[in-house]
Amino acid sequence: MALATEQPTALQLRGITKVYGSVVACDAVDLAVNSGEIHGLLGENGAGKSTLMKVLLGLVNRDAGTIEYRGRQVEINDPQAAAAMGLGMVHQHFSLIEPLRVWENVVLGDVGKVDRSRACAQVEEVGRRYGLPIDPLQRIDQLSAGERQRVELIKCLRRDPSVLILDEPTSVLTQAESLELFSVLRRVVQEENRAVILISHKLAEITAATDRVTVLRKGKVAFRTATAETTAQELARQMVGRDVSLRAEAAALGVLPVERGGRAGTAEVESASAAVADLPPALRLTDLVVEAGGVPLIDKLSLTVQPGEIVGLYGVEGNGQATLGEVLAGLVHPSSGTVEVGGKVIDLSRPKALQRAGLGIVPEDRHHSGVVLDMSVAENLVFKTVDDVTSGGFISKRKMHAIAQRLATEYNIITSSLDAPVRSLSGGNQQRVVLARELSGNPSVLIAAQPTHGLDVGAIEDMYLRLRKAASSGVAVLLVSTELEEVMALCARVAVISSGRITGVLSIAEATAERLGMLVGGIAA
Amino acid sequence: MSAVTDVETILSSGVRLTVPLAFAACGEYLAERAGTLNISVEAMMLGGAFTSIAAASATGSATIGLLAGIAVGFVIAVVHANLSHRAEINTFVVGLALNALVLGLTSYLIATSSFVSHQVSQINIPGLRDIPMIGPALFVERWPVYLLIGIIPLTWWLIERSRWGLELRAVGENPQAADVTGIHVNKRRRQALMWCGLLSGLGGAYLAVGEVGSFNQNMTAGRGYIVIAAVIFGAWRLGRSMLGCALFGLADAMRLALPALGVTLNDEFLIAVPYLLALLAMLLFATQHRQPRALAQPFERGST
Amino acid sequence: GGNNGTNTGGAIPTANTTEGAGTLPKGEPDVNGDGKVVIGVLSPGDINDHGYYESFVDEADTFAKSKGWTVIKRGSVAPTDALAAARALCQQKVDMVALGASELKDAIPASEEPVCANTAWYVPASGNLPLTPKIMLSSDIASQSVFAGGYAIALLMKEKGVTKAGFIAGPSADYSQRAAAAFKAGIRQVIPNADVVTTFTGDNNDSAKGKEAMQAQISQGVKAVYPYLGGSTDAVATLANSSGVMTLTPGTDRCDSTSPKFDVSVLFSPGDYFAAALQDFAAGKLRMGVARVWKMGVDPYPTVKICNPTGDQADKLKAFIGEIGSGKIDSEKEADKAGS
Amino acid sequence: MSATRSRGLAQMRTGWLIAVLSVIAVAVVAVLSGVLIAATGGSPSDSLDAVVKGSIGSQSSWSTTLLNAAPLLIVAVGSCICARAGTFNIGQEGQVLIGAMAAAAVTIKMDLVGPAALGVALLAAAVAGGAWASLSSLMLKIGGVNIVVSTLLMTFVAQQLITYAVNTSWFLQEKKISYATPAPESDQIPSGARLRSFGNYPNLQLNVGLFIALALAVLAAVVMYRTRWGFRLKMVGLNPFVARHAGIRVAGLAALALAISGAFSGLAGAVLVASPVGNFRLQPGTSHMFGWDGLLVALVARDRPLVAVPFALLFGVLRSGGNFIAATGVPSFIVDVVKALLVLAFVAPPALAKMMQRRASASRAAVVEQPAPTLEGAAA
Ligand SMILES: Nc1ncnc2c1ncn2[C@@H]1O[C@H](COP(=O)(O)OP(=O)(O)OP(=O)(O)O)[C@@H](O)[C@H]1O
Ligand SMILES: Nc1ncnc2c1ncn2[C@@H]1O[C@H](COP(=O)(O)OP(=O)(O)OP(=O)(O)O)[C@@H](O)[C@H]1O
Ligand SMILES: [Mg+2]
Ligand SMILES: [Mg+2]
Repeated sequence: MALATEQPTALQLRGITKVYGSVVACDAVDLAVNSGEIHGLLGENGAGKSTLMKVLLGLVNRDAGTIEYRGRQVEINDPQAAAAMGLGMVHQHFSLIEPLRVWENVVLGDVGKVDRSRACAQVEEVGRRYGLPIDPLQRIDQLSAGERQRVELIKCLRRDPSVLILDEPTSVLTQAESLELFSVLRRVVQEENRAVILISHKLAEITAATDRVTVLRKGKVAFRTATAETTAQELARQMVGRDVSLRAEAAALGVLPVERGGRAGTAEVESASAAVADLPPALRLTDLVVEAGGVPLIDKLSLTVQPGEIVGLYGVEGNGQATLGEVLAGLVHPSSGTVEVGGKVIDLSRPKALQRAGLGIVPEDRHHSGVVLDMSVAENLVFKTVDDVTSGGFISKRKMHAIAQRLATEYNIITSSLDAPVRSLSGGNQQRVVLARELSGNPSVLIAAQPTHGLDVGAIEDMYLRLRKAASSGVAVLLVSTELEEVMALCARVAVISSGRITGVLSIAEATAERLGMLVGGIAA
Repeated sequence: MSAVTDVETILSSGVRLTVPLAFAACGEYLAERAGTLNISVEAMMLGGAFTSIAAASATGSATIGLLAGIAVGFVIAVVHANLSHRAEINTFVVGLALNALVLGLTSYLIATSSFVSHQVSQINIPGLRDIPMIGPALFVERWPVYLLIGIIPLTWWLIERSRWGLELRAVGENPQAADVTGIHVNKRRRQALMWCGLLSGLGGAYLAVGEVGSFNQNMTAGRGYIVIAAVIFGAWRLGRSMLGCALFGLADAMRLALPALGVTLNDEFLIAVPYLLALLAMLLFATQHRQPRALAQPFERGST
Repeated sequence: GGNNGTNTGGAIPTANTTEGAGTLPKGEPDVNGDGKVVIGVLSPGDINDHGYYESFVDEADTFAKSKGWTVIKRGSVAPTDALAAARALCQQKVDMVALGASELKDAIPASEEPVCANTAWYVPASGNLPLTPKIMLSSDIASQSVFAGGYAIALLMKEKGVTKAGFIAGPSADYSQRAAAAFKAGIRQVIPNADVVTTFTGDNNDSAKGKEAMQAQISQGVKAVYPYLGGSTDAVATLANSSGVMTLTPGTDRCDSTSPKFDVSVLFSPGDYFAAALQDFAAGKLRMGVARVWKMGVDPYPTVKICNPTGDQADKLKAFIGEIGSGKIDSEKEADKAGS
Repeated sequence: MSATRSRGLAQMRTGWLIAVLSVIAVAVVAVLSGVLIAATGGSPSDSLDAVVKGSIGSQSSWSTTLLNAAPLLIVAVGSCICARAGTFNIGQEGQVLIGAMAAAAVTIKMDLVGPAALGVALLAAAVAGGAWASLSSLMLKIGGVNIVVSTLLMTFVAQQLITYAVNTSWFLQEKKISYATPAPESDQIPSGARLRSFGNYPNLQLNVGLFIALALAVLAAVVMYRTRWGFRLKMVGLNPFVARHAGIRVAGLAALALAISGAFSGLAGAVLVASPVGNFRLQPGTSHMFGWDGLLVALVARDRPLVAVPFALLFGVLRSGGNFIAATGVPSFIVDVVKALLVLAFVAPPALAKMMQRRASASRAAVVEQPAPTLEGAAA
C-alpha cells in the first residue's frame, strides 16, 4: 500500500532479543510501524509476538536490541514510561479490575491527582468520539465482554496514544462487535494518524483490517509485506513455514469465504456419519435446565450425538456453552432434564458418573482446567486413568511411564522428558496432552470445547485430524465452537445455541451462513 | 454512684482500650486492601511499645519515645515487606517468624536492661470535657489520642480518593491486571505494609508511653490479633473496622468495669468474644463482605 | 505468670519445725561434693517484675554472694518446661534446685531421678502438693497474710472514714478468688459493712487492662486497692497513687518505694522464706522430706506492715497478728464466710 | 565490586547458590545472636556451649531434645499434608490444645486402664483436633471465610476454652486436696494411660511419642508421594479446577486434608499430655508454642514430611538447649530470638537465589546494552 510507506516511522524496533532460559522467544527482531497504518502481527503460538510487545511496553527486560520512537532511541523500563511516551496496549487478559468502576479503571496507570468528574467526562467524551458508549460509573463486574473491551479501548484512547497495540482483541467479541472495533481502528489511523499494531490468529481479520503485516516464526521475522500484496494462503504458509493444504484447515483460518463453507464438510465425514445414523445415540441430552439465581443459563436443551458423528454446537460465546461444559464435566447439576450416554440415563449426583459412562472432555480453558502446569507430562497424561496404574492404592511409576510413553509417541507430543512439567511445553503440545489423555480412556463420547482456541495452524491441522480419526473409530464427538468455519469444516450436523436454547439443528448440507446467523441471533430458521 | 458516672467510666475506659487497636487497625486495613493479610501487626505493636519506653527512658522525652516506637514499627514492616513482597517469601512464614522474633527480643532486652517510666501528657479540652457521658471519654485524653481524628480520615482519603489508594485497591483486587496497567504491584504492597508498620508502631507506642507509662514483657498480649479480627469484623470497610475496634475496646471496658458495678460474667467467654464476633460477622454477612479478591495471594510476575 | 505460688492456700500442718524429721543431704551445702556451691533457681514469672518473682531471685543472689556461691537463675519458665528445666539444672551440677512457685510443681519428680540424686530441693507452697522425701516444702497459709492485709488497710480506711476497697487480680482462678475472699474478710473485721469490689483482668501482665480495672474501681468510689498482680502491679499502683487511693503491696516490703508509693506492705515474700532456708542450708541443717510452714504471728514472716502508722494502728495490727498466730482468729474460716 | 561478586554468585547452579546462601544466612544469624549476647553482657561462646551441652551433649540432653522433637514433628507432618492440598492451616496451636484437652478428659474422666485408655486418648485427641480444624472448613463453606483467618482466630478461642476447662471444677480442674486451693490445671493422667518410655532419664530415654512421630512422617511421605490419594492431593493443591474436571471432589479432599492436619495437631496434643514433656496434665500452657513451632518446621521443610524430621530435631535442640543457657546468665529468651532468625535464614535463601538470578539476567541485559551507544558515538 503506497500510503503506508509514505508515512513517517512511528516506532522502530531493531535486533530485539529475549531469551527465557533455553528458549529464544525473540531473536533479533526488527519491526517498523508507521503512523497512519494498522500493522498486523502474525505468528504461531510461541512465535514471540506477546514477548515482543511486552518488551516494547517495558513489562519484560530485553537481552539486546534498541527501540526508536519517532527516530529517537528510547529506554522503556515500565508501562508508565511506555504510556507517557504514547504507547497504549489493549491486553487480552487481566487488565480490568472488576470491583472498581469504569472511570477508576480508566485512570489507573495515570499519575497525579485523581479527579473523578474529569475522568467521567473524559470517558463519555472518548466514548462519543469513537462510538463506544459506556456509563463511567458502572462497576466492571456488571459489564458484558463487549462492554469490557470498550472500556479497554477507551482507557487506551483517552491517553491519546500515538501507537495503539491490540493483542487478539476479537477473541471474546461477536462478529458485529468485531466489525465495530475495526471501524473504530480505521478511524483512529485515518483521521487521527495514529499507528495500530493488531495481533491476531485470524487470517481473515488480518487481511481485512490491516495495511501491512509482519509474520513472526520461531522468534524471527519470517515475512513482511503490504497486506494488499499478499493472500491469506501466503500468510498461512509463511506463518508455519510450509503449505497449508487441507481445505478444512484453511477454512478454519478464515481463508475460505463463509458462503462456501456449507459444502466444506469432507466426503469422509459425511460417509462416516451416514454409516452410523441408525444406531442409538451415544449422547442424548433431554430438556436440560440449569438456573443461576432464577436466570436460566441452559433452557430445555435437547441434543443427540450418534456414534462416529461430529456434531457442532455453534454459537456466540456466553450463550450457555460454558455451563453445558460444566454439566457434562459433572461440575454443575441441572435442575431438570437427563443426560444419557449409550442409552443409559446417568445419575448426575454420583461423582465421576459421566466419566465412568465413557465421556471424555477437552475443556475450553486449557491452563485453567485442562492441565496441571506444575505436574509432569506423564502425570498429566494419566491422571484421569490413574486407576489403571494403581494397585492397592499405590501408583506404579513404571506403569505410568509406559502408558505416558505410548501416548506421547502416538500423539506426537514433543517434550524434553516425560518428567518435565507441562508448563515447559508449547500450547499445541499441551493441548495434545489433554486430547491424548481424554481419548486414552476410550470414551464413547468426546466433548471438545474450543479445542483449537489459541493454537497455531500446524496444531489446528493436527487437532482436526485427530478429532476425525476419533470419530471414524466410533467416538461421538460434540464440538463446541464459536468459529463458523471450524464447525462447517468438521461437522456433519450443527446445533445452534442461543441464550441457553438450541434454536435449530441443521445438517451441514442445509447450513448456510444466513440460516446459521439467524439461529445464532435466536430466530428459528 | 449515678448511672451517668458509670457510663462515663465505661466509655472513657473503652476509648482508651480502643485507641491502640484503632491506630493499628487503620494500618492493617491499608495492608489488607493491598492484598496482604498481615499477621506481624502484633510484632509491630510490641516492638513499638518496647522501643517507645526504651527511647523515652534514654532521652527523657515521651514524645521522642512515641516517635521511636513508630520508627520501629516501620522497620519491622520494611523487613516484612522486603522479605514477602520482594524476595517473595510466604507472608505468613515471615509474619510468624517476626512475631516470635520480636516477642523473644523484647523479652530478652527487658531482662537485660532497665527502663524508667514515661508518659505523654494529657490534654483536656475545656468546655467539651464537661459534656455529660461522652465528655470525659472523648475530651480528656493523652494527646496522641487526638491523632486518630486525623489518621482515620487520612486513611479513608488515601484509600478512597488518592491515586495511591486507587492503585492499592487495584493491587489488592487483581494484581495481574494492575501489573499490566503499569502499577508496581509489590512496591504498592510494600508501601501499604509500611504504613501498617507506622500505624501499628504508633498503636504499640501509644499503649506503652501513652496509656501505661511503662513496658512489661509481652505487653500487647495479643492485641495484634484483635486488630486483625476487627478488620475482618469490619468486612474491609474502614468505618466498620473502627466500629469493631470500639466494640472490642468497649467490651473489655465493660468486662473490667462490670465487677465494680456488681456484675460478673464468664471471663473466658468474654475474652474470646472478639474472635467469635469476627467469625460470626463473616458467616452472617457472607454476601456483603468486600474481601479483597487477592487477599493473601502473593504476586509474582509472569506467574499466570 | 502470676503469684499463685505461695498463695495456693495450704493444708494446715501439724508441726512447724524441721528439727529431727526428714533426711539431711550429705555434705550440705556442697551436696554434690564438687567443691562448689551452686544454687539453681527456676521462676515461673518474669524475674524483673519489681515484685514477687524478683524478690525471690534477689534474695538468693544476695545471700549466695555473701557466701561466695553461684546462682543460676531462669525466669518465665513455662509449667510445661518445668521438668526439663529442673533436669537441666541438675545436669549443670547444682547443689540445690529452688522452685519459685508451686506452678512449677511438675519439676518435682526430677528430685527422685538419678540425675538429681545429689541435690537439695526447695519448693515453696504446699498448695495441692504432696510432700515427697527428696524435697523441702516451705509454705504459708495464703489467706493469713491477705486477711491481715485487709485488716491493716481497713484501719487506715476507718481513719479516713471510707468504706469501699478494691481487689484487682489477673486470671480469675481459685487462688485469686480465695485471696479476694480473705481480703474482704480482713477488712470486715474492722469495718463490718465495708464494700469490696473484685476485678479480674485476665492477664497479670496486661498493664493497660489493669489500669482500666483500677480506673473503673476509682470511679466507683474505691479508696483502697490491693493489686494482686504480676508485671502490671506498678502501673496499677501508680494510677492509684495519682487518685489518692491507698495501696497494698503484693508480697514484698515496698514501704520505702516512692514511685509508686504503698500504704501497707503485705509480706509473704518468697524471698524471705527462701533466705531462711538458705541460712539452714549454709549451716548444713536443711532437711529434705519435711514441710516448713510459716505462720503469721509465730514466725517473722508472713507479716503485714503499715508504712506510716498513726495512733494505735500499729499496736492494733500487732495484736491482730498475734491473735492469728495463737489461733484465736482463723483466716480460713473467715475467708470461707466472706467468699460464700 | 560487590555487584561483580553478587553476579558471580548468581551464575552458580541454583542448588549450590541456595546452599551457599543458607550457609551465609546461618552465619549471619550466629553473628547477630553473638553480638546481641555480647552487647548485653553475656558470653556468646558460653551460651553456645550451654546450648550444645543441653541438647546433644549427653544422653540425658538427647532425651529432652527428642521428647520435644516428637510433638513438633507430628504437627509439622500434618501441616505438610494440608499444604500439599493447597490449604494453609495456621491454627495448629489451638488444635494442639483441643487435642490435649480431649486426651486429658478421656483419660481422667473415663475409667479406662492400660493400653485401652491410651488408645482411646490418642484417638479422641485426633478426632477432637480434626473436628476443631473442620469448623474452619465449615465456615469456608457457609460464609466463604478464609481458612487462614478462621484457623488463626479459632486458636484464640481454643485457648479460652482450655482456660475455662482447667478453671472449672466439674470439668478438668485438678481435685482439691484437703484445704488447698486447686490450681488452674488438670490432674495428672493415670499412669496406665501414659506413653511408655524406653530407657530412663538420665540415660537415653526414648518415648513412644517419638516413634509415633517418625512413623507418621514416613507414612505421610509414602502416602503423599506414592499413592493415588497422594496424587489426587497434589492435583488439588496445584490446580483445583483440573482436579474437579478429573472427577475429584476438591472441596471434600481439601477439607479432609485440613481435618488430617488438625487431627495430627490434636494427636501432638495427646502426646504432650501423655509424655513427660507435657507433665502428664492439661495446663493452659500445654501447647507451649508446639503448634506454632510445628507449623514453622513444616514451612522450613517446604512441606516435605521427611525433611521435617531434621528440622523438628533442630527445633528440639533449641528448646532443650534453652534450658541450659540460663546458667550462663543470659536470659533464655535468646533462644526464641535465634529460633525466629533461623526460620528466616532457612526460608530466605531459595527466594533470594531466585531474586538474584532474576537480577543477574536483568543486569546482564544492561551490560549488553551499555556499550551500544559508545560504539555509535565512536562511529559518529
Ligand atoms: N515468562 C516466560 N518464561 C519462560 N518462557 C516464556 C515466558 N514467556 C514466554 N515464554 C516463551 O517464549 C516463547 C514466545 O512466547 P510468546 O508468549 O511471546 O508467544 P506468542 O507469539 O505471543 O504466542 P501466543 O500466540 O500463544 O500468544 C514461547 O516459547 C514461550 O514458551
Ligand atoms: N507511601 C505513600 N503514601 C501515600 N502516597 C504515596 C505513597 N507512595 C507513593 N504515593 C503517591 O503515589 C503516587 C506515585 O508514587 P511513587 O512516586 O512511589 O510511585 P512511582 O515511583 O511513580 O511508581 P513506580 O515507579 O513503581 O511506577 C504519588 O502521587 C505519590 O504521592
Ligand atoms: Mg501471545
Ligand atoms: Mg557442688
